[in-house]
Amino acid sequence: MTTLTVTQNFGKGAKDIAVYRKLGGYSTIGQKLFDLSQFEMIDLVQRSGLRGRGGAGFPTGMKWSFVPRGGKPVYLVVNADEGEPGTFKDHVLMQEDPHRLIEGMILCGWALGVRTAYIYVRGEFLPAIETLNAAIKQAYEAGFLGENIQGSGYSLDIYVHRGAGAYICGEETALINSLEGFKGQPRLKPPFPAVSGAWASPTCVNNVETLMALPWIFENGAEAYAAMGTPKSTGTKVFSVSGDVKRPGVYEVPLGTPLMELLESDKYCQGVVGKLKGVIPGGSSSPVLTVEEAAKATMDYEALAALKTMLGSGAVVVFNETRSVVGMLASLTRFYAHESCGQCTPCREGTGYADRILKTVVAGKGRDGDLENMLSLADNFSYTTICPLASADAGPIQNFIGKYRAEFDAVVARNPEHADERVTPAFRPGAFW
Amino acid sequence: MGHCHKHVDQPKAEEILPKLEVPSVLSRVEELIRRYPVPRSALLQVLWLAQETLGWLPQEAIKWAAAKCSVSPVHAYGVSTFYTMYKKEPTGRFFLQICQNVSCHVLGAEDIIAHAERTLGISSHGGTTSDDLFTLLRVECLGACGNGPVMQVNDDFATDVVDGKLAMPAGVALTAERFDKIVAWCRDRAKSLSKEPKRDATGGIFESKGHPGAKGAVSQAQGFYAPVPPALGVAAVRTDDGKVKLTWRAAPETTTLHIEKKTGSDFAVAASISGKEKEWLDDAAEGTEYRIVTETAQGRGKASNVAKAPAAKGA
Amino acid sequence: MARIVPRTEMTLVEKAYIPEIARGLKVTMGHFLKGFFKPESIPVKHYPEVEPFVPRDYRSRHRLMKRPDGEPRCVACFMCATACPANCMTIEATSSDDDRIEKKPSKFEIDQLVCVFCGLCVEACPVDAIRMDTKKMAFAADKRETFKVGLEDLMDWDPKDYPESDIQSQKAPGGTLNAQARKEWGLQ
Amino acid sequence: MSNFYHMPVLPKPDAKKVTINVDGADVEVPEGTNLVEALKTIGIDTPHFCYHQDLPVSGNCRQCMVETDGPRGMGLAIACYTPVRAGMKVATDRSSDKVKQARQAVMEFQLANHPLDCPICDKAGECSLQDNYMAAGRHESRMREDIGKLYKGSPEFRHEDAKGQERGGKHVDLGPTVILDQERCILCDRCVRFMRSVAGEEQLYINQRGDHAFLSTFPGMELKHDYDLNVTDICPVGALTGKHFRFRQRVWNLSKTETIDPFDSLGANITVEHNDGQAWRIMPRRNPEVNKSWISNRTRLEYQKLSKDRLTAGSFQKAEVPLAQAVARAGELVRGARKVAVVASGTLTLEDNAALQALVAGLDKKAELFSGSWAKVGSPDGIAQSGDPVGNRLGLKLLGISENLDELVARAKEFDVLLVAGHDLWALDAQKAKALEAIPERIVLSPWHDATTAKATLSVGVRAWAEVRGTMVNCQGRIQMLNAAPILPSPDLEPVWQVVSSIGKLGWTSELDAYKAAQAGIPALAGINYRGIGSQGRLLEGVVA
Repeated sequence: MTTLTVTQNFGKGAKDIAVYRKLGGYSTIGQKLFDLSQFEMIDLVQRSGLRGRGGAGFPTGMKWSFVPRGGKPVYLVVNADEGEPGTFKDHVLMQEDPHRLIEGMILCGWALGVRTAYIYVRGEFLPAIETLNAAIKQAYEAGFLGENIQGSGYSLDIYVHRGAGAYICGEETALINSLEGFKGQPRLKPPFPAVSGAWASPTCVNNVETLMALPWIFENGAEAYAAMGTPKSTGTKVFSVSGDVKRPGVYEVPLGTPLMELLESDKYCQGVVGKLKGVIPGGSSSPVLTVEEAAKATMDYEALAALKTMLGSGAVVVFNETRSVVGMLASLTRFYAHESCGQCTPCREGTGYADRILKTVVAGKGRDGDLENMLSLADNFSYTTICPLASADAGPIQNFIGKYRAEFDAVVARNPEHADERVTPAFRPGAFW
Repeated sequence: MGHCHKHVDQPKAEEILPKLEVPSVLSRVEELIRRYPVPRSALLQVLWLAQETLGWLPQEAIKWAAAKCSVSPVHAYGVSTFYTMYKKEPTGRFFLQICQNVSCHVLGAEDIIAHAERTLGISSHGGTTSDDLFTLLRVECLGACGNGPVMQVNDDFATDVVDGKLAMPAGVALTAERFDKIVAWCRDRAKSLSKEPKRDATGGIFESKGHPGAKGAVSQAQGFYAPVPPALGVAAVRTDDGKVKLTWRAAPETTTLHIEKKTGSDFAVAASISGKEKEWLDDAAEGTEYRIVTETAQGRGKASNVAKAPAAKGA
Repeated sequence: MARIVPRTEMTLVEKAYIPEIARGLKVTMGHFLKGFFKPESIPVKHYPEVEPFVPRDYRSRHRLMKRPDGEPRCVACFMCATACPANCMTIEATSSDDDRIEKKPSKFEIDQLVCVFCGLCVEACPVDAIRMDTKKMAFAADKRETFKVGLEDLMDWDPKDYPESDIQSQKAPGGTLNAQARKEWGLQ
Repeated sequence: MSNFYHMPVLPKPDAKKVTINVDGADVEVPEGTNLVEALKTIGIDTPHFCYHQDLPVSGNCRQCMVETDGPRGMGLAIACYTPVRAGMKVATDRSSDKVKQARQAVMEFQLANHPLDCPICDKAGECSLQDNYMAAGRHESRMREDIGKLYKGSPEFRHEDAKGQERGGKHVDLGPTVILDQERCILCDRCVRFMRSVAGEEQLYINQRGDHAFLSTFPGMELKHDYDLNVTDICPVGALTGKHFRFRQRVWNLSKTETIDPFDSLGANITVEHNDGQAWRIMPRRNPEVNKSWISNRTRLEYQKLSKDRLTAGSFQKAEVPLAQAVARAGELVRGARKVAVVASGTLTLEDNAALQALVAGLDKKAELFSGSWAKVGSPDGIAQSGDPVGNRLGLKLLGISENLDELVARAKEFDVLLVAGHDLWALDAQKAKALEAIPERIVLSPWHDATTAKATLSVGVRAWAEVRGTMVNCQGRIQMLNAAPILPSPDLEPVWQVVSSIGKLGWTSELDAYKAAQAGIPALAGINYRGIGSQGRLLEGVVA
């Protein structure tokens, strides 16, 4: 039986604080916590080996240790701007167990000396925002939030900040900009948010799942958490599986579980619909895995990095033989072109141009050399921008075309004139001339 | 709706201000501004509020929100156009958004969108039916890929109608039949209910005390609250020249480290060193017990674990 | 560095001049006698009564091309004036009344007395607005000012004088392609 | 967008030097600056669009890429936001193909959706996009024409052109002074940062996102600020152009003369740009200590007056006379007078005022020197104006000329000849000036037909500020040079000091004679010659505490 650290309250009605407390919730907010210093709390998380569950997988304890104490106010911002195509775990987590998130925030808040914390939830999740707000209200009434929590002298306020539809706000500095009332455009780094983030104060941005793992770690000890998973990727991870599987949904498994077990096991997805063609293992921006690669993949940070892809947010998208990868890539490039914040030139113009090329190809007007152009564009706009959005677009372009080249070539070949020499339309000066 | 290029008749300020400048809205604005250290940060929420009140965001409402949040009108305009969920034009009563991103695409979102376009007779790029009931828009990932293809009706996820309500049961995807079912439900509702009830755009509100120092906030700034951090992981090793080396980890705010040595049954301070030090050397016999008491500006912390000096090398 | 070229010495016969004069007169007399007895064998151009043949690429007087609505194609970019080695062009620009067109010349003057007819302006033009294919090669006037031709003069040409294959000219008012071009331009 | 507090650190002359390795060679650069500035000090130009010395760093154009060593080996970084670190390794496009490719790539992206407007674009010739494109190489296009461009523009200005291609906003009227071309905009957001951080009024913003983002004001609102024309200078492309200069001249035809603005005591450094004997525009000249890169719209439009209402001859008893005759007549009047009142002016150079001083001294007890101004003094705007319209007020003080114009008004009846230079007294305060009409002979030296020349019995045309060489001392105590642009409306016009020299028979032949006279009266000027003043001016020691 897998130990569940985050999702154990699923389906038990834990939205209500009474039920949640009956299930053992808020038990960590007590003398045991109030006796701990901030330093010890951070040390606990560091020892657990918990890594950020939002995508980058940065060790949470280390991130916390960068936050200066005793100066400007420290902010905790929960990143619930879950926008990566294929990812929906935070959505479900907030809906099913909002109090665990609040409990995790209190623990984190204690560790960092946070007075005011914000939960940045993407705008589409209004039902989840309502759930959260109701839970926060209950937590205030029960004395877990507000001033002087449980008589400890510690005060914490939590506010929900509703986003308004921008994928890029999932990037932590963009999220901070959005929280500050600007356009959600990533900031130049350094300074990193841990030193100077929201309102130029130290800011800790953590994913929903990361914080929700804290109560379990605090209760059962860092060593128990570190014992799960692999030595470098400790603990459990919530995966959101979608696409051609029999039972798509959110599953918590220890890190290091084989991908195929997640897809085939009766406990989880119960098998693939049709014949497997490929798997995107960590959200749309992670490079795709072919059937052979998927067979040997285990779901942890290091194993997937070895396969030149990444665990990302744990969004597994499965597709079978009947699906066109050209169409899939087209939907991804359209997504990135739509979501580019428009700040850096390569991303702004590049994602849009790649998208227009692919649209032309899909429309049956592809020409020889278009795919090479796309690859070259992708190469040019990856890792030359402030944030990794452009690279996240380049990854799928390079991998989909690289791994399923024949299919793309077939689509290009649909244009009867695909191999003709490029014709430049007759010189006709534009209207403004 | 950010990218629909349609000419929209903008209402005048005097048409919309009476709807916004009402106590129920103004008190909400005050509450929202109180949550942040600067009023500017409440801009997104105030825009939501304006959109909820008016159904969409006319330019005058953007100007109003800008004034409330003490930003320039063009800043608020830029922000409102950056985010796609602010409606710069009115939509039908039921705003249908169908996800077209990769997970939903794989599971046939395009077919559903084509079906929706056919049944409603409108474009999926923001078309509105002539009776102003439906607006259809294809959108990027809605964050419910497990139910893909997925649709939002106004603010609610809907892939089916269960017990006379829109719902998204786990694992239930939107199909053409279910889409028709939802549309029929909407039409029924339009007949029985004259207006969609208002949703709270910021997800419900509670009377908060606000961010310390914010305008109108009554909360107090956080003072010192946690115990003084002790030194962690105190360990003693023998160096090559036979000395006892103590190592530990201390919090950066530690000012002084009091190293205590057990003499008899009591620990006594052997040395007090700067909090920046990382190690300490001592001559001591095997089995000597050490512990460290830290001191910060707030006072002394609790004692650390006890480390015993190991045997000398080669002994 | 100057190079000194030694002159060839004249021969004795050359120094005497008389035989050389006779040799020259022989040619002259030959033409004289030919014209006297066989005039049809000498080619004569009856200029100006008969128009001489001028090839199309002969660099003659300039003209400014016209849009379908008769406005100059010129966008007043000053490329021709910049390229002009003789500095004979004076252009002043203004904004166009047509919303789709940004810039047009309010003054376009070429001083033909200064012009060296090098054709660089034609090469430089990015919009094919200036051409030197009018085949007008003789200029006469009694005042210097008359040689300065302006916008109106440069645009005073008729598409009928240009071949059917010259699409650009035929799109101008009066040309065979004008109706079609006006439609394309949305000038109905 | 919130990166508006990262002001670039600029190299100071006395900055500590650190050694870094650029393209394999060790070089010394000022500590703490960013790489763009550091590389500039050793003569390497880094192409950029969004970076500007006097604006916060935004780092969005990605053109200034260099390779630097980091924890993961050499990697691309933007030079405008990478601080110099002792011992760091830097590779520019001279040694790194990766940098070269990155810059070419950015250039290709910039041009993907940029219109081919250069022939009609006013920026052509001084356009960063053109320059960087030529520098970056790879001049052939890979873009498929049938895919088309995605022109930027707000919904209200979108239209279809004759080709059926969707177009953005062309010549969008932003306000009283500036025209915007949204298609040409490369979204470097310099103008947004200028309006926010320097002008202090956020009137421009980049709206929407991705490749359909566009610059605009709030719909229906104007770009209107005293400094708004600066956005046309800092715009690296032809997106923002000033109405005053639009379509007037191609910039490559213009010659430049460096001078300063004499109508404000800060003396903003400017360049007068002229062609064919006419001034076409005034551009700011960067001086980090005076006006940074900015000038006010008032300064910028000052050139328009240089060709309007000029007094190109003399006039005597309402009849026009040749200049030489007018000067000779003035000389007779002054020398033959019983008592002369000479009025010096703070809008004239030190040289002119020294000449007036010398004239008074030469006339002995017969003449008295007055000065001062009735112009309203405002307060500094913190950008490029001190608010004091008398440019050389401090210079006058240094020369020992007191501000006692009101005394002259009171004692007007004592004089029979008045000599006014560089003042439009009747326009500033006609009420007070009326008293001066009691003086029977009123000689006025002025470049323009103005209210004072109208009241003069003898007026002499002189050169205007942009046509003379001379010096002024600004309110910071900085002596700055004015230079003469070849834009004289009439070749006979002479500067004030020369006319005064003729009147007083001082025998001065060049402005150097005049400057020497000024030097003699001002100890702080000792040892400073014209060359020593330089283009950036020179702070006089001990003049302003």
